[in-house]
Amino acid sequence: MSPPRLAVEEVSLAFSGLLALDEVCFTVEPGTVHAVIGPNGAGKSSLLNTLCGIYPVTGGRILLDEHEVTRLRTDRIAALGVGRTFQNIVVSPQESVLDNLMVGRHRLTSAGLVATALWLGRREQRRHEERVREIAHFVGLSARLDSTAGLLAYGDLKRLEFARALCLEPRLLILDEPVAGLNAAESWELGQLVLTARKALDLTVVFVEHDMGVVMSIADRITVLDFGRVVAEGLPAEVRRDPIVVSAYLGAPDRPEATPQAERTPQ
Amino acid sequence: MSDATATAAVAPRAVARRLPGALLLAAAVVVLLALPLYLEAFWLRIGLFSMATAVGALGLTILFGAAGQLSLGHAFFVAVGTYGYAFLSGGDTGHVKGLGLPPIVAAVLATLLAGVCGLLFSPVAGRLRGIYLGIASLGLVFLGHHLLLNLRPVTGGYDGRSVTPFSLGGFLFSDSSDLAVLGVPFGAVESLWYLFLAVTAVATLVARNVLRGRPGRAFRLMRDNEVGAAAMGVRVQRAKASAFVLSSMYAGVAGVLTALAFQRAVPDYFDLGLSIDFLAMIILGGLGSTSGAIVGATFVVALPIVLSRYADALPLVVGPGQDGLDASIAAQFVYGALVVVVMLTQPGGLRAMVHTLRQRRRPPYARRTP
Amino acid sequence: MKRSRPRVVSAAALALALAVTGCSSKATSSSKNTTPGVTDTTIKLGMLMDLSGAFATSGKTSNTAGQFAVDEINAAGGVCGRKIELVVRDHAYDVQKAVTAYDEVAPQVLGFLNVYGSAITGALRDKISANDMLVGLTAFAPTLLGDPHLIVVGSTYDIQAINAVDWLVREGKLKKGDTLGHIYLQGEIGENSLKGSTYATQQLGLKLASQQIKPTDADLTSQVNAVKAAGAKAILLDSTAKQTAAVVSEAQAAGLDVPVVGNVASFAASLLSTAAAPALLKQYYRVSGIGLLSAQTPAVQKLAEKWKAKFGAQQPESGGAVVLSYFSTHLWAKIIGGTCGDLTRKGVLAARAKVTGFSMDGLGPALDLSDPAQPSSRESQIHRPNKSAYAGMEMVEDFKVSDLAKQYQIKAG
Amino acid sequence: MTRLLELLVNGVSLGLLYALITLGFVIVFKATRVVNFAHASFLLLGVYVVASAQPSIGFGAAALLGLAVAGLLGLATERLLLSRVDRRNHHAMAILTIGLNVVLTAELTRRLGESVLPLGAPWDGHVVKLGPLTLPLTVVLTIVAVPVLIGGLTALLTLTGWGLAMRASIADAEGAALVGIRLRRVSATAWVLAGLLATAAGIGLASFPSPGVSLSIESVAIAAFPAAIIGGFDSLGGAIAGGLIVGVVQVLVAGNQDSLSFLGLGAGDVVAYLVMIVVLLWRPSGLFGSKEFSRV
Repeated sequence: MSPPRLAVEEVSLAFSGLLALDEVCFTVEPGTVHAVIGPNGAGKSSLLNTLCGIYPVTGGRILLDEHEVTRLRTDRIAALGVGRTFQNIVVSPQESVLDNLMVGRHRLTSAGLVATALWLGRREQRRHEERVREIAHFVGLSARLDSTAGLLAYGDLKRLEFARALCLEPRLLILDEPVAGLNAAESWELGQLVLTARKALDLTVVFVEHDMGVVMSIADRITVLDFGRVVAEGLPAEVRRDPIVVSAYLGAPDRPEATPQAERTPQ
Repeated sequence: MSDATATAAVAPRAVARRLPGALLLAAAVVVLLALPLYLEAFWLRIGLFSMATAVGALGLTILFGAAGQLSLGHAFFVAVGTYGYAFLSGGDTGHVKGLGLPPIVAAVLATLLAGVCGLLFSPVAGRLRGIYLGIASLGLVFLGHHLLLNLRPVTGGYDGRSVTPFSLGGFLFSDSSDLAVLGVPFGAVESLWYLFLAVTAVATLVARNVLRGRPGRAFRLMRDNEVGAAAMGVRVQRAKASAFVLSSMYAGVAGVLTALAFQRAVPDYFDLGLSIDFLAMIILGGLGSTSGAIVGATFVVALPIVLSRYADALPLVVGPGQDGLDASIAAQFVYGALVVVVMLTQPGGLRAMVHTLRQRRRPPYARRTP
Repeated sequence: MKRSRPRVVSAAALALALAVTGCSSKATSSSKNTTPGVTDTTIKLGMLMDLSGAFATSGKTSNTAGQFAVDEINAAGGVCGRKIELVVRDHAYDVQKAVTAYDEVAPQVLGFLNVYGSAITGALRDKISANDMLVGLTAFAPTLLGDPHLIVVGSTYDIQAINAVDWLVREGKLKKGDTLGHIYLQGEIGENSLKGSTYATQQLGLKLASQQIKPTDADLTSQVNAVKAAGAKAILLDSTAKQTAAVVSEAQAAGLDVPVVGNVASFAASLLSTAAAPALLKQYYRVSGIGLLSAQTPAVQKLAEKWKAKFGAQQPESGGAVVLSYFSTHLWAKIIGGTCGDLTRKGVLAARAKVTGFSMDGLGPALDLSDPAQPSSRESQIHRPNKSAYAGMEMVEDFKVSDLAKQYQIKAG
Repeated sequence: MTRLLELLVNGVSLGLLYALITLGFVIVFKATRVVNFAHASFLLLGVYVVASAQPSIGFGAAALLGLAVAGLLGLATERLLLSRVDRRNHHAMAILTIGLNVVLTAELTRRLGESVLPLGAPWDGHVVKLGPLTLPLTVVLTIVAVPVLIGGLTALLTLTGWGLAMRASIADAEGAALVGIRLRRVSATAWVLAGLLATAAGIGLASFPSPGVSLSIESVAIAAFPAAIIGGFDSLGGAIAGGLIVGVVQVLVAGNQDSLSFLGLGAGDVVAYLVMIVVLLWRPSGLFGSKEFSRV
């Protein structure tokens, strides 16, 4: 199946009157890697959360190819082949890495309560476990499959989340700060993994990231958000030179990091 | 590829490691099967109560331990099972009515009835979290108690109603049965022992399958992060509802077993204290673990009864009726203090304790590479 | 490997099971030749009491008083040449514990001197009859009649209620056309009592306003107010002792100045040190099917002296429990004494019916146990609180059967 | 009409006592995120101390002693037990209070049994007539004293440094720790307050026309659970509202039992839970509770 095209059309999002996203528009072409950047509080994570149906939009539409996904439930969107990672890692800390990855197969498996209770889910489970092991091998987690997730190093946790998103067999992959907190080598490695996965698995990728090195090296296109609005969009080279971007984000290191903006505490 | 070779290399070792476990299991099965031939009714009765309670605890450990939904209403669903069975299998006697169904049919229907009650409550359960759900479900216990007292034709009111003994294919699980095995008369307790053992074994295996399979994994991610689970494609509302229904059905089975073990259904048994005991059991045993639920249930049920039987032999504790520390009060002290101590030293419960011990004793080659 | 494991396990289990089942000790020990609880020198009787739960005080009191009687009987040579031994177990008013304790005690005893609690008796009834066990009770419900395995000592709740209403009318506290308020516990005590009060009020041309309560209710203001609103001139009360105090003080608070007649369990001596004392002393009476611990007969005084000797100034909370337990233990000795030649459970059941005129002066009315379907007596006493009387109660009227109670037909079962 | 008014006044008085119990419960939850299952036995212990000390030292001193003991029990619970558990493991802490409750209840059951201990309060046995209403003095005193107590508590929370620290740490524990608030002191104070409030409420519950201190008072205190939920578990104002709602509804339903017979007998006890479930269906975090937002 070919990778999908994602169209975000005039999407707005308000939390009790506070506008987190203001008529955001951009398109992610099939098979490309698309970065969303912007200062803290610009609405990047909110944007990803609306794409997944976690926050209900207050206006606009989101299209995945020709399907409108604007008001679908999160699990329905996942079922369409949208996999994602989270900014602050979301795993089951007491479970093994393998179990955490197997959750990613949820949408692809069907054994319900009754079937599982009656030993009917085993074959299916074994089949999927093979694929999960492959993916774990791909991201370099093979040796950790039996470890308890909560005991993993931070870098491994990031890879675990990435691998779990791949376990969904996604067509659209959404990554929320995939390399935040990693050192330069780890960041570069994960960036390359994203590119390899995109190619091998035919993915469209949308990601939010602060690490400009990674953004510039893997993104095909970049959208810049500030105060919930798109302030620039283009190829990495264009964006890098855009004066608005430079003043709003890249070139203003003295800008206070913790802006008391909507995204911080959505109430 | 490397995984496959590794598995092959480990296999003989794994066999060697599993063999003692298998033998231990076999021995345990034999002991459990042979117990009625040796033990007095007193001990068997404790076993019956423990097994009945363990099945209920299994249900709660799925709901709370795995799916993270705090329920203080478990006693209500147990009551539905107990009274459901008593009503469906009972006959009309005086002011108490019954449908007179065959006991096995009544038991199945009572279990389903408890599941339906869980389903009816699941819209509430799906909307609430944490302590709100806990106390909302606590409301069920009080409402249930109220119904038990007031629906007199069904429940018999304050004094309860008696329970039809179980029977299967013409065999009656009661003291009036004439069966004797190897010279041991098989009364209610002995024959119920095997019935309870079978039900508990099936309940444990089913719980294990569910917890280790696809639903269990979804429950646990949902417990740890609801949004995360939804993003993996888990239908959160439905998963919550199904956890609630499954746990209610476990409670229903526990209720049927309780009815058979008591041979009487009385409303005061199904109170807030029972719900809290269930909670304490699964946490003492280790949340989300099937063996933990069984160990916890046995402990909580048996402790007071055993302590009061051996009160005479214990220091500080006096026999029934004498002045001083009564055995059942002492049992309460031990139970309460133990809950406190376990929580202080092993918040993961007894299972975590055993796990740590095993980890320490395991030969180095078997330890997983860190 | 994985798949073969269950098979290995089951095969090993089967082999082991066949090996061990050959030598069960349970099989040999359960020969049915000797009667449980009887040896050449002793007779064991069981007691299942609440010694640590909500009714622990009564349980302990009954236990002590029963032991007094046993000591007396043994000192006088025992029964049938054997000493009586008590096997006491605590059930903490928990059905689960009671059932287990019964299973433990039943194989060791000839019968049960006392099984406390209506729910518990209910849970055990099937076992009791399956074991041919004779069981003494601390309950007076007519629903317990008709079963030859159970002993209900004295008049039942319904008859006590009838006698109480009769007394209120005879004393002029109620007149024809007046309303009687009846606050009663749900469950067998209150509901049986309500049958009696319904009968009596119909027969005597009175009106009845009834209010049901639960044993756990603490605040009874609304019930008292409802009875007041119905214009009650007297209140009949079936409740726990705590609730009695609540009812009389709430009646006082509501300005409802009428006599309150409670049943035997509705009073405890310590109530006279609470804020409810003035109201109790002024308005409260008690109807009882058994004797009074402060009565002036030699038998009663002997019992009271024993209590004083053991506990000194600490008076019993419930004089009724002392008297009942002591009285019924002696009754048991009488029953067993009638079947020395056949000391089996069946023999004891048969001997029970032979007791037609047991009485101990002042401790209880004359009992006739020949017909299990009829109460062993229809007499009641009326008591009232008095701080200077022993156990806080003094006599108002000695044992008496009202005409109404004589006519009243009891539906057994 | 008079009867309805009488019921209302009684209901408000009972509701105010519930409000005190619920407040202690909610303050502990706000400060430490612990559901205190031992709250009802704190109450019973405090009032038991009052009743057993009053014959020898008089009611006033006994009341102070009871408050002190319950406060110390709260402090000991926090310092000796809860502080040894991982702060984030709320389950473990809640279960720990269950264990504590079992021990306390067992000991109090042993000591109290079936007996009723007189409270010996000076207002016991007195009845006042206010126009057409006949009311126990306790009811009138409760209606006067509890609002004063709650007012004082509010002042404490809004005006003092401790109150500020308390509210800050409730709003954001990590942030509060960063700005130098000592969380342990805040949570210790919360536990002490819970003991004090519970005992104060217990004195009201055990006063005339209730005959005195007995085990059944503990079951009355359970009504704090639905009250806390109705109000919203983390709202102090909600605790007061929840307590009042439960008290008034309970008394009104119990007082009109005859016309509400379709609900079954003893409906007064369960109606609080019915109200609770209805409120929760409408507002899943109670009337005044703050919504939890899951952030990813």
